[in-house]
Amino acid sequence: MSMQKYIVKRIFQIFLTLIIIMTIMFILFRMMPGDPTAFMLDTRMTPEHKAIIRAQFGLDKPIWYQYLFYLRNFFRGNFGRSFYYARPVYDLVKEKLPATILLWTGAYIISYSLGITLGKIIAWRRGGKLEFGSTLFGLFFYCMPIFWVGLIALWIFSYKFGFFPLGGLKGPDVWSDPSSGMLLKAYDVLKHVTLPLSVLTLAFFAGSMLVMRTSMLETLREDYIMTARAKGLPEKTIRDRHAARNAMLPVVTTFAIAVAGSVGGGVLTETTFSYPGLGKMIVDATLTFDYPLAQASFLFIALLVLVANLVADILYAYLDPRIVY
Amino acid sequence: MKRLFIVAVVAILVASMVPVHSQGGVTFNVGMQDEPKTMNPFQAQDVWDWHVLTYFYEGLVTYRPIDFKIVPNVALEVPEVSSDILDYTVKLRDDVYWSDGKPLTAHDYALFGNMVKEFQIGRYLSSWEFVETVEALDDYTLHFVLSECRVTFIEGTLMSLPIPSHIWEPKLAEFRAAENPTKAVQEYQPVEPDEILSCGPLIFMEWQRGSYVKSKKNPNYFDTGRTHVYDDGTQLVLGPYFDYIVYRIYDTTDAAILGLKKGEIDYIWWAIQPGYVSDLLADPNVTVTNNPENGMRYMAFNCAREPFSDVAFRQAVATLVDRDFIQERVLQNYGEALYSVVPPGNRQWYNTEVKKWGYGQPMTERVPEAVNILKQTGNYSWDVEPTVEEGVVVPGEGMKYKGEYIKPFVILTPPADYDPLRAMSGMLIQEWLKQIGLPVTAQPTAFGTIVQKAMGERDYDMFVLGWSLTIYPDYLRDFFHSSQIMEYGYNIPQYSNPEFDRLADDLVTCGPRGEKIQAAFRLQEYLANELPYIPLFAPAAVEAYRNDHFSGWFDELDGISDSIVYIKPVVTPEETPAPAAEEKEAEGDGPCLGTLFVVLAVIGGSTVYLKRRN
Amino acid sequence: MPLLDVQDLTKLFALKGGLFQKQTNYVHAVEDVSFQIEKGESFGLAGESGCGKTTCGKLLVRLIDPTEGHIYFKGEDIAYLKGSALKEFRKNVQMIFQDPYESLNPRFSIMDTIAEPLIIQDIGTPEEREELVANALKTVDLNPPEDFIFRFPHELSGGQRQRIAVARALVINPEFIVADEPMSMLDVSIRAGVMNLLLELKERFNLTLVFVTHDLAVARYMCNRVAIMYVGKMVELAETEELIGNPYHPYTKALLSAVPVPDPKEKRERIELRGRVPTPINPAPGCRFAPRCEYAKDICAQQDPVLTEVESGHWIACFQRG
Amino acid sequence: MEEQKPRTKWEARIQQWKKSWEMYKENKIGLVGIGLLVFFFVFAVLGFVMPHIDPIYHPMTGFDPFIVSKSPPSITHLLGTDFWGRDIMSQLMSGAQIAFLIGLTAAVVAVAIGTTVGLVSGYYGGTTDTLLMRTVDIVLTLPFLPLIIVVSAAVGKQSIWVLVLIIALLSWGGISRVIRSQTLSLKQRPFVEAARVAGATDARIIFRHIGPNVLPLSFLYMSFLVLGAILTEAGVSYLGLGDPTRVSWGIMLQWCRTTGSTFTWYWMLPPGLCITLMTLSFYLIGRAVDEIVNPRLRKR
Repeated sequence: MSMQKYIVKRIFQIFLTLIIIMTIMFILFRMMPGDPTAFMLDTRMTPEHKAIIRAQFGLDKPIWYQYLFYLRNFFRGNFGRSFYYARPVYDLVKEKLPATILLWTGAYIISYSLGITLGKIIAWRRGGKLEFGSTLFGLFFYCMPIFWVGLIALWIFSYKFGFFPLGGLKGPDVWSDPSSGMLLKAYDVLKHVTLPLSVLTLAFFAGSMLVMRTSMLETLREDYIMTARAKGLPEKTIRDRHAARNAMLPVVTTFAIAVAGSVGGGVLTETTFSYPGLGKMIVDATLTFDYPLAQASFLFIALLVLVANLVADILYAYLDPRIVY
Repeated sequence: MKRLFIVAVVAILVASMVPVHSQGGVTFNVGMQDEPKTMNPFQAQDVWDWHVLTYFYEGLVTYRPIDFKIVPNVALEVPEVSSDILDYTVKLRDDVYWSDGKPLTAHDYALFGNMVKEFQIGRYLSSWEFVETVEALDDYTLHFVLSECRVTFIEGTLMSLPIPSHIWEPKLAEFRAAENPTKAVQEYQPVEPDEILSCGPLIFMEWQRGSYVKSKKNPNYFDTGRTHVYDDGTQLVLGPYFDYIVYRIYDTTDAAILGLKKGEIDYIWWAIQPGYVSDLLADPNVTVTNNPENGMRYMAFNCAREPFSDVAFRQAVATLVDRDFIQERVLQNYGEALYSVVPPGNRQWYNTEVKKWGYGQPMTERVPEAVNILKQTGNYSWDVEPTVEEGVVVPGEGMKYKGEYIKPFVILTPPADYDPLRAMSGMLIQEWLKQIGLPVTAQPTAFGTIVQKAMGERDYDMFVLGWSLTIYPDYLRDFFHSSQIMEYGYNIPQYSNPEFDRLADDLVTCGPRGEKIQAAFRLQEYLANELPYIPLFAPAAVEAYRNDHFSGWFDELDGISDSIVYIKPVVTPEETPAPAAEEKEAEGDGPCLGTLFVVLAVIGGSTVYLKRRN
Repeated sequence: MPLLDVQDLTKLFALKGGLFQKQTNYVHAVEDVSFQIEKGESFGLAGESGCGKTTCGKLLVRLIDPTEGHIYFKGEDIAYLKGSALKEFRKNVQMIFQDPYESLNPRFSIMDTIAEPLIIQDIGTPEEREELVANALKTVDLNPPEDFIFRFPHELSGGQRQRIAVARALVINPEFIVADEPMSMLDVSIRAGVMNLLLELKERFNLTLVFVTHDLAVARYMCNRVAIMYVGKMVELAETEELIGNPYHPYTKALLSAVPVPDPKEKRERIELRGRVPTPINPAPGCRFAPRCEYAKDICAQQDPVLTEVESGHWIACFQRG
Repeated sequence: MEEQKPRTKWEARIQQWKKSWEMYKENKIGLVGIGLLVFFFVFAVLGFVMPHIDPIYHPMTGFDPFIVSKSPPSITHLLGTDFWGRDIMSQLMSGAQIAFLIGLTAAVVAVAIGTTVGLVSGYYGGTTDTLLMRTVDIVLTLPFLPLIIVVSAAVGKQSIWVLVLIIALLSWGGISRVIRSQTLSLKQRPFVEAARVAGATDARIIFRHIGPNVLPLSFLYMSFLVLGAILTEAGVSYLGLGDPTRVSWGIMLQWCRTTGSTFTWYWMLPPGLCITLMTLSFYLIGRAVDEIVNPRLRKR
């Protein structure tokens, strides 16, 4: 099978998975006992008025109708309106998605590059102080509750030293000033994103580092490494060209599996740092019973995970020319 | 790879050191916990929307701060009302203008009322449903015809907001043509300053979703300089005294507290948890205020179920619920133990003389008293009767009602995240009720679930929730009138008492205030004896502001937020460097250079890295 | 009546095709094989690897289900038995596997391993089972049994393990045993011991033995009769000495020429086989050996030769003689 | 090293365990993990004892009559008290109990599901396999915590068992894949055929023969699952979707946050530190077991 065919097949699979997830979501949210109108309670609102509000949200229609309505809307790219924001969910997701992608992909790229580099080095110099130090350091952050690390980081770096803002993505001073240029705005975003990004990176890198280390150790036993050494190639070349490239394969595989589990870290980080992304939105929407918004944010998070899986697979094929689809 | 990281990390650290410049003029920064959802007054529903919108609209009459006396605002005077007069004419001031320069007229008020009625805007209907017609006789005269005179005519209808008819009127045809007109009205999303007009003290500037909202002072505000003089001699002079207000979003109280201490914001516009107080008090620049809230937390019984239908049972439970303990421990004295449905903070309407079950008694006295109340009915018995031995309560076992064991029942409490105080109270109540042998468990349950079970299905035994209340206690009727026993009706405990109903109906019709207060007192007595709700506590609004930026804050029911248009900057504008433009330029360079440096460093680092690779 | 009467036994393995592939391909592992085994006999199944001899052995013990054909055990067709009837049949058969390192569950103690057939067939109380296991261990010369009974396979040598495997096969007193090259994975030095043990036990318990092997020398030592298989078909069947001394089928001849001869004086022509072994996947009609057979005629490519008795007790499937 | 030959079944088992322990003992990281775990176990057990010594050490209802608000460490309260005057140390002990309860229950259930699915899928193959593995694909791509947030809100009732169930139901995917591939190779092994010849049923083969052989692998994954479950509970509780009737470390942090005491060090640091160390102990144990189960990882 050609690469294109494979990708098309995978996209079809993603699509199918999404529909299944959507159905699960629908059932789940209709099972949810809460009533969105509960949040519009007003001591002076009469039951008739509440009924009017319920009708406005389509909550008076039969369930199958609501399901078909929901699917139809999905295929039209319409995810409904948020109960809480009273705006199209699509707009809200569109607003939050870039922030989330910036934070999550940033954290993944940095932590995996860091993890792979460190893993490579500590496997090469097995038993060194660096191995002990970085393993201990990485594992500590790996095992810490991420929100707790976030709170401590917030306290030290934002409060005590004032290096970074306390939350959000855009500072009002810069963004409300029409004379602020692109550079200044970019710099402002960078300042806001640094702390959550660092916390997320710290939590992630140990995983990739340890997998890389293990895989590198296995690779170093292979015959072709011996051959390379026998040829008298420089150590760095053997390590980086011969061993590391092959050792990266399991890292990519574990990435595909780990990504679904690790988005939780992203969600908690966003919540801790008041970062206006999908993760915070799903928490808020769930706690306010905003069905359409929670569903859509969940679907988009799921989509991000599925795309990350696809990317991992393509990367795998790129790294391992033996794979034929 | 490694080099790239070091470069990036250094760049970020360097970038973080570079200061950010500030804008000219006096800015008042407030922290909000969530962003506003809409700037459309027909849709606006949560407090964050109204924190912004409330300064754009002026009602015909208004409550003046602190004592909540009704005073004229855009209307020239507060009309005299009586239950037999159904026809009212209100004269308006002619010197009020919208922020685009158009005058504010009677049409703007009439349009709002008529739109509420035409498009069935649920949240405003209760103020307008008894209004037969509202029309503008001329630009400055409004005419109301009522079907019945309710107190909410003044404390609702006349406090309603105006909308700029020159903006909204052209849209009406479009709304009416929509498939669902109500939805169409509510889904209209104004975001630009020329769509969001103001006739109030502040004018909308911009809204950066998820980050902040910015408004500026209305230089032509008709009411600036208005002075309220109080009996104790204090005076309040209406501002606003700042040039800009920025509403910043802090998702967590922690971040807001840090922001306050750093000086990023001057005021946190929501009630903070008492746990922060000790930390804040250590900062001389921060002041913490503690005001009663016009709200109450209560435990409700399902009066349609046995044994909760039994008044003696409810009285016994009320005796066991140690509200003093809750006040001291759970609330840490931020808030007050509550014995009436009207909170004490609403001084005019609060009846201090209601029966206070178990007040001031230790558990060793409460248990025998509760047992006594129950035994007097002759309906209750125990396998092992609860007793007090040597100062320790020996809990009862096998409690029976009318010869049958009482089945295990559940107190639904909100989850800790929604309100840790109520969750904690629920757990304590469970322990107390177990003392007389009641098989009870407190079950933390999602807020929506409680509402659905309690208000929708009426399928519950007991639950703990709370209300935010209005000044005028017409809720006494809504919460307990038998006509409200229906799905999603407000009489959740399904309490029914014809005498109470009659008195409650009386409360909501127009009439002399003295009579109404007497009625409210009587109603509170009924409720304190029959206890469909056991009032638990009235929460407190603990708030914090910076005292080194603005002064003139005052306390009132529900907190200090009404002060915002009265506070004055501590540092006079002359003292801050005046030429704003110059400063902007000077400081603007810093970050630009910093950014430039960052970009150069990143490019340089990557080049070095790539070269190494090759 | 023979103990075992195999009629036209066939086993096809379906090859997995794609989801949208309509045609399924089959591996013809064993095709139309018929033979009889008498009680107390030692019957050899020989051939190159991949010829279907192991599959055939597994079919006999119903480890896998036949596609077609019949297996009459004491006159009863056991080819399609299910459920309790099959379980009943299993009391009479056992199998010994090639690799003693793989055929013993590493998590089972020796006791667990040997007692397993007893437990499954619900024979005896736990105490009696321990007794039976100890006896079985004694029978295979693992003495004293107490030294072995609670140990684990990884603590034992290859020869000991194969003895354990034999003990497991014997513990329920089966009537016949299929031994699938039980010596091939063992060191040459201990092979003889295991072979002799098997022969001795066969005599002692009057066992019927089906011996699967690729090694004709071993077959000669172990078996009364030998059947030669080639790509799923049985090509020749005779008494061991008759087959070795007087092979008819060209394939048998080629096979025999490869067997090392103990007597260097005896000269034998080495027959080189040319051509490829045909694939057992959807094989072409005709004799399977025809493409490599130097005597092949036209008919060989068109028609399947049937196994025919050419002399008393000597059967071949070849048009040359048939 | 010829050791005593075992004379009974139990002797044999004990000898096996001893041998494994000998191997484990070589691993220093693993020993640290075990040490931490033992510490927390003792800590958790102490939690049952403390309220009987003095009711003020009850994690939930132990309101100290003399301390009405949060207080720093003192003699009676070694780690201080929380906002309502309850002993933080006792709450940490209760948290250890909950962590063990949640971690182990969720992990055991998830391992049971994952192992069973892996075994069945690998053993039977065919349509069963395809269906199960497609399910696993979906389970593996479900974003874990967001789904837990959504589901636990949907369930409405905030009970620890609901949380455990959800965690378990969402975390078995990875295991089942690994177990399936192991099963695929194990079911080809002759000892399985030998069992079948003896008349073993599918169930017996799956659970008596293949099952025990994949068990070490399951145990390995279990230690990582325990870690995941503890961290997940902490996160979910912190967000406010936990069970407030039980004092877990996550709930402690949630209380700390919702009462506005995030920066009260003696209240905020210990629960987080406990979570870190306990998860770390499970991680270290898992790693040590991994190095024993996978000989490839042993030192050169």
